[in-house]
Amino acid sequence: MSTGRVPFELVIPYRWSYGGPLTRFFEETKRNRRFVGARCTKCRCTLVPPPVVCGRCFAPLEKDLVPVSDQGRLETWTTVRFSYPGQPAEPPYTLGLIVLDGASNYFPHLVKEVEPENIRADMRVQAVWNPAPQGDLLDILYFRPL
Amino acid sequence: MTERVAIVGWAMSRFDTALRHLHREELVHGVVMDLYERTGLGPDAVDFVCDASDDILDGLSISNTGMIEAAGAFLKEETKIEEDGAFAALHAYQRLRVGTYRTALVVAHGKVSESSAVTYSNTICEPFYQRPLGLESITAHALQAQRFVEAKRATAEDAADWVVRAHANGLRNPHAHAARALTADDVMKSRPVASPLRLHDCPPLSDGAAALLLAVESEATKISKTPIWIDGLGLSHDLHYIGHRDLAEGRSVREAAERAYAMAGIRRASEELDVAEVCGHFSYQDLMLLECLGLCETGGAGAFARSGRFPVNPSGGALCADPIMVAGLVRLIEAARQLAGQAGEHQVPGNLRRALAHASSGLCLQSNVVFVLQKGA
Amino acid sequence: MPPKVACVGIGITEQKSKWELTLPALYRRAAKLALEDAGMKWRDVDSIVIGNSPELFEGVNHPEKWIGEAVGGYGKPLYRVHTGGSVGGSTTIAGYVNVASGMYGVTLALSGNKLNDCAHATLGLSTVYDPILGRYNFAAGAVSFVALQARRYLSKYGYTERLGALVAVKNRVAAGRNPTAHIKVPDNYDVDMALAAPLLSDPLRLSDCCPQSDAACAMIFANESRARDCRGPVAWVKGACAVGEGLYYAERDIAVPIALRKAARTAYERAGITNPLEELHYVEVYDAFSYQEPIWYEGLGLCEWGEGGHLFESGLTQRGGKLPANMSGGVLSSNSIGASAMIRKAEAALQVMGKAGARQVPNVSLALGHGWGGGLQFHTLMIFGRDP
Amino acid sequence: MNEPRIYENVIRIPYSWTTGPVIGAFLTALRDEKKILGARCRECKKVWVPPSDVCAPCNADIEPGDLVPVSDEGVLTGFTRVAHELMWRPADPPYALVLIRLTGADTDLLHLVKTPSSLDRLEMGARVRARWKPERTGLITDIDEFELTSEGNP
Repeated sequence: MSTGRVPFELVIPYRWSYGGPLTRFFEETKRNRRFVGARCTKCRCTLVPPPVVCGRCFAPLEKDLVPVSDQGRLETWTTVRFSYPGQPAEPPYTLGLIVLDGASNYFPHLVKEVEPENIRADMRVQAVWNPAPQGDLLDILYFRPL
Repeated sequence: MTERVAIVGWAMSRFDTALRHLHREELVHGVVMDLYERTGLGPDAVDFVCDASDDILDGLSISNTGMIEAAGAFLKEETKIEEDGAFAALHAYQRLRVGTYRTALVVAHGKVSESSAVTYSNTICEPFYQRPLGLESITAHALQAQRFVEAKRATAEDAADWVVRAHANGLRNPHAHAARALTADDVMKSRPVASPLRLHDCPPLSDGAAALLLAVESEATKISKTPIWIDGLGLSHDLHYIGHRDLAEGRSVREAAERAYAMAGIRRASEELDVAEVCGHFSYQDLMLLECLGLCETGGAGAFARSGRFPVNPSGGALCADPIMVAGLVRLIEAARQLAGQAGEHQVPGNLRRALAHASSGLCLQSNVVFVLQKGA
Repeated sequence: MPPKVACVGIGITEQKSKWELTLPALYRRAAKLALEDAGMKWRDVDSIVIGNSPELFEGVNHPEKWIGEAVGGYGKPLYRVHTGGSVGGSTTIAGYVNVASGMYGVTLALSGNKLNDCAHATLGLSTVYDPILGRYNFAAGAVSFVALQARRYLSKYGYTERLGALVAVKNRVAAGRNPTAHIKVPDNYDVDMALAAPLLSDPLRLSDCCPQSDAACAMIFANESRARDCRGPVAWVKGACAVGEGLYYAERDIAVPIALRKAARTAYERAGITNPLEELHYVEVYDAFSYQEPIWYEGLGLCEWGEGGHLFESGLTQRGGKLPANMSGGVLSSNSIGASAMIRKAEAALQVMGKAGARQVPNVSLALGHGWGGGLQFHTLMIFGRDP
Repeated sequence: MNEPRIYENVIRIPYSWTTGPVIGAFLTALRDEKKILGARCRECKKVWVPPSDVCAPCNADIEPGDLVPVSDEGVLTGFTRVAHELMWRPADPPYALVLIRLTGADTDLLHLVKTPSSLDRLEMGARVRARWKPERTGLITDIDEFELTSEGNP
């Protein structure tokens, strides 16, 4: 009488809706190679990408999206050195939380063209735009030091 | 003695086959804002937020990470109950009975159009015995329906008449997006799906979200002119493997109803209740619920429904709109709307004082919750 | 004032990588341990609350439908709580609420998982992020997200990687006294050995990261009269609270857990605590990664923002210190994502009951258990006291 | 309203579920001995097919020692002819999911009927027998389907 394992690969197809704000955000990155954010009517902070509501204030966002610079500061980063399925790149690669100039929330993305030991907190970084954008996060290839 | 608890507000998003233009957070934010507009309140009036959604349905592990902001739960006490929103309402009721909270917001969402009812329900089956055989919601409920008919408790005609009546009610309810004028013949000749279930015996596919506001007595009377008191509450759970239980018995429905009736002091349900909203999802299961909830005697569901002397599912029920994770909470909302006289076109006339709402979780009514609601003093 | 509720029985299974049991059987094992600890029978339980980590981790949707009958749930009130990594904590709170609501006299709360039934647990983790925004798994994986938190903490307050190693040594050595802990290190495990571990995701080394364990935990809550019938010591719930914050909200600082600070303030209020550093005698924080322990000290209001590292280096939270923390070895020594947040509360309660065996700390009459989940968003707290 | 933007993708996760000793023994008996095991509860003596880790009504543990063989023949106690196209289906329609009370068991086993000749004669109480796959790997689908036996119905 043995105990064992039953193998099974769960495969579930999904069709996720982008929804209004994200559709407009990625139209701008694709068509105009620029970031847009939404400004909270209460705390006046600009959030990128535009969310459904300013979570902190639960206050509505201004209807018109505002353009936001593609430069900013790298608040924190990590160089990933171990591999796991579904990674954005082959290790080692560096992930960062970027706060774009004019925005006030984290925008996560890859950081390249700098050795990990040379990265400093809050260093200035600049988006590198994809020459063939598809309207998704890879419209920005990565951020590099300014 | 802790204070009584009342339903003081509700809101339902549009229900439709696919709300493709809305991100799930837009859907939830919309229904929460609608509730605040209807009650004239804002997030600072809410002490506790209880979310109901499902990771596999959303394709998002921890499906409430985005809901903290969308539902206005930022820096609030919050938790997620991974069952139909009616079970989250039960948990919110318990929180209010503790005495440390005055109000609780329950919000549930489900967008089956982003994934599928088959993957959602097949993955509920344990992985060794039922899952490899492809058991899912339709085939499981078909086996239960067949046993119910075999036990001479209902006929295909009873089921067809029930569907016709449900859709007729649904035509008076803007949220019943799938409601259509049907004849018994239409139902009995509709496409066979899994015997004895035909197309119209089954619920539609629906996306949607709903929200409910509960409050303790001293707060409730300030918020609403017609607070709807939760007088009775019962919950129970049955065996999982489909062949391990008598599918036609509905044991956990009966246990949940007994507990709710005992708490509310109800002895003869069909006489002391004025309206009921039940959530069997399929026609035969709705009929089975009439028996198991003690509204009619064994085998009498068909006649009881045809007699029309007791309004059941005036909203059309899940047969006309069935957003997964939300349909049970909608039954609770519809029962409260009836008592508050705010059910619009599908309002049951007369002075309604006590209502029943039922919701289930799992396949073939494996887990059930029953609420007894009371209007007025 | 809410009615008095006590934890009267605790069951923690071994936390290890492979359990030759099904998910229901693993939960049943924890339930039986808790019933034995409480001196109770299955029929004494009036309602059940089940927590389980995200379904995609184990591939079973609504697992409580399968687990329920194995833990006495047949014919009983039962529902499931799920808040990600903090699920054990929110399930504990739901167990307390079931009794405090007056609906039930005795409630069995269980939480756990069998992450190792999933060939690649990180695959399950990578589904935590919004599929569209996290599509290229930029923010995927708990390790990288917490690594971003750790790096932020170090650069903001000037601590070095030595802080992580110090926490790793304290908790990994402490695990030696905990029979259910997953990782056991040699007695001479020290800072240099921790710093020699390979870097996984800067600044996190292997020594700074929790293992992947399977386990289940059960806690039995009882109202005052039923608790008085129990012969052994019990741990009275003095305060319970769970608060959430957003993911990418305005001006978020990933190293400043404002939801934890709000939850702590509320829990202290309910427990009548005004100076936690002085009044608490024991703390279990959810140290899935070493740097998090000092960050959670700050969130708990044991010190000002930025002072967590210095509080740790002061030795105050070591064994023998004024406020010992994580003497169980913490999450750093055993992490069953489904059970860990409940185990933190169970360990706090065991210390209050004087039933923590070799890891018992002398005269603990007020102890706190913490847990976090989601994208560093949900914080759950429960405070236990020796007296009602 | 222009066409809403949709992101299509698949979540693909491999699992290998631990059977534990009881379900492990059941699946092993299918594979090695073409035998179906039930679990007899030490307290109420009920024979659960298929076996799980507990007899829930008695709250009694079930261990490999409680496993007893039952017949691979029995009678139909429920069936549904599946017509609609399911994304995950055990067979191409037409097939039936059935409940079978095997001789010696006190509960019903869920399984399949696929062969047309059997599908035509589905009725409550019909006698059925397991048709085993020649290559078996320790899965419930080591039984390919149940066939209606020709000895006619009671």
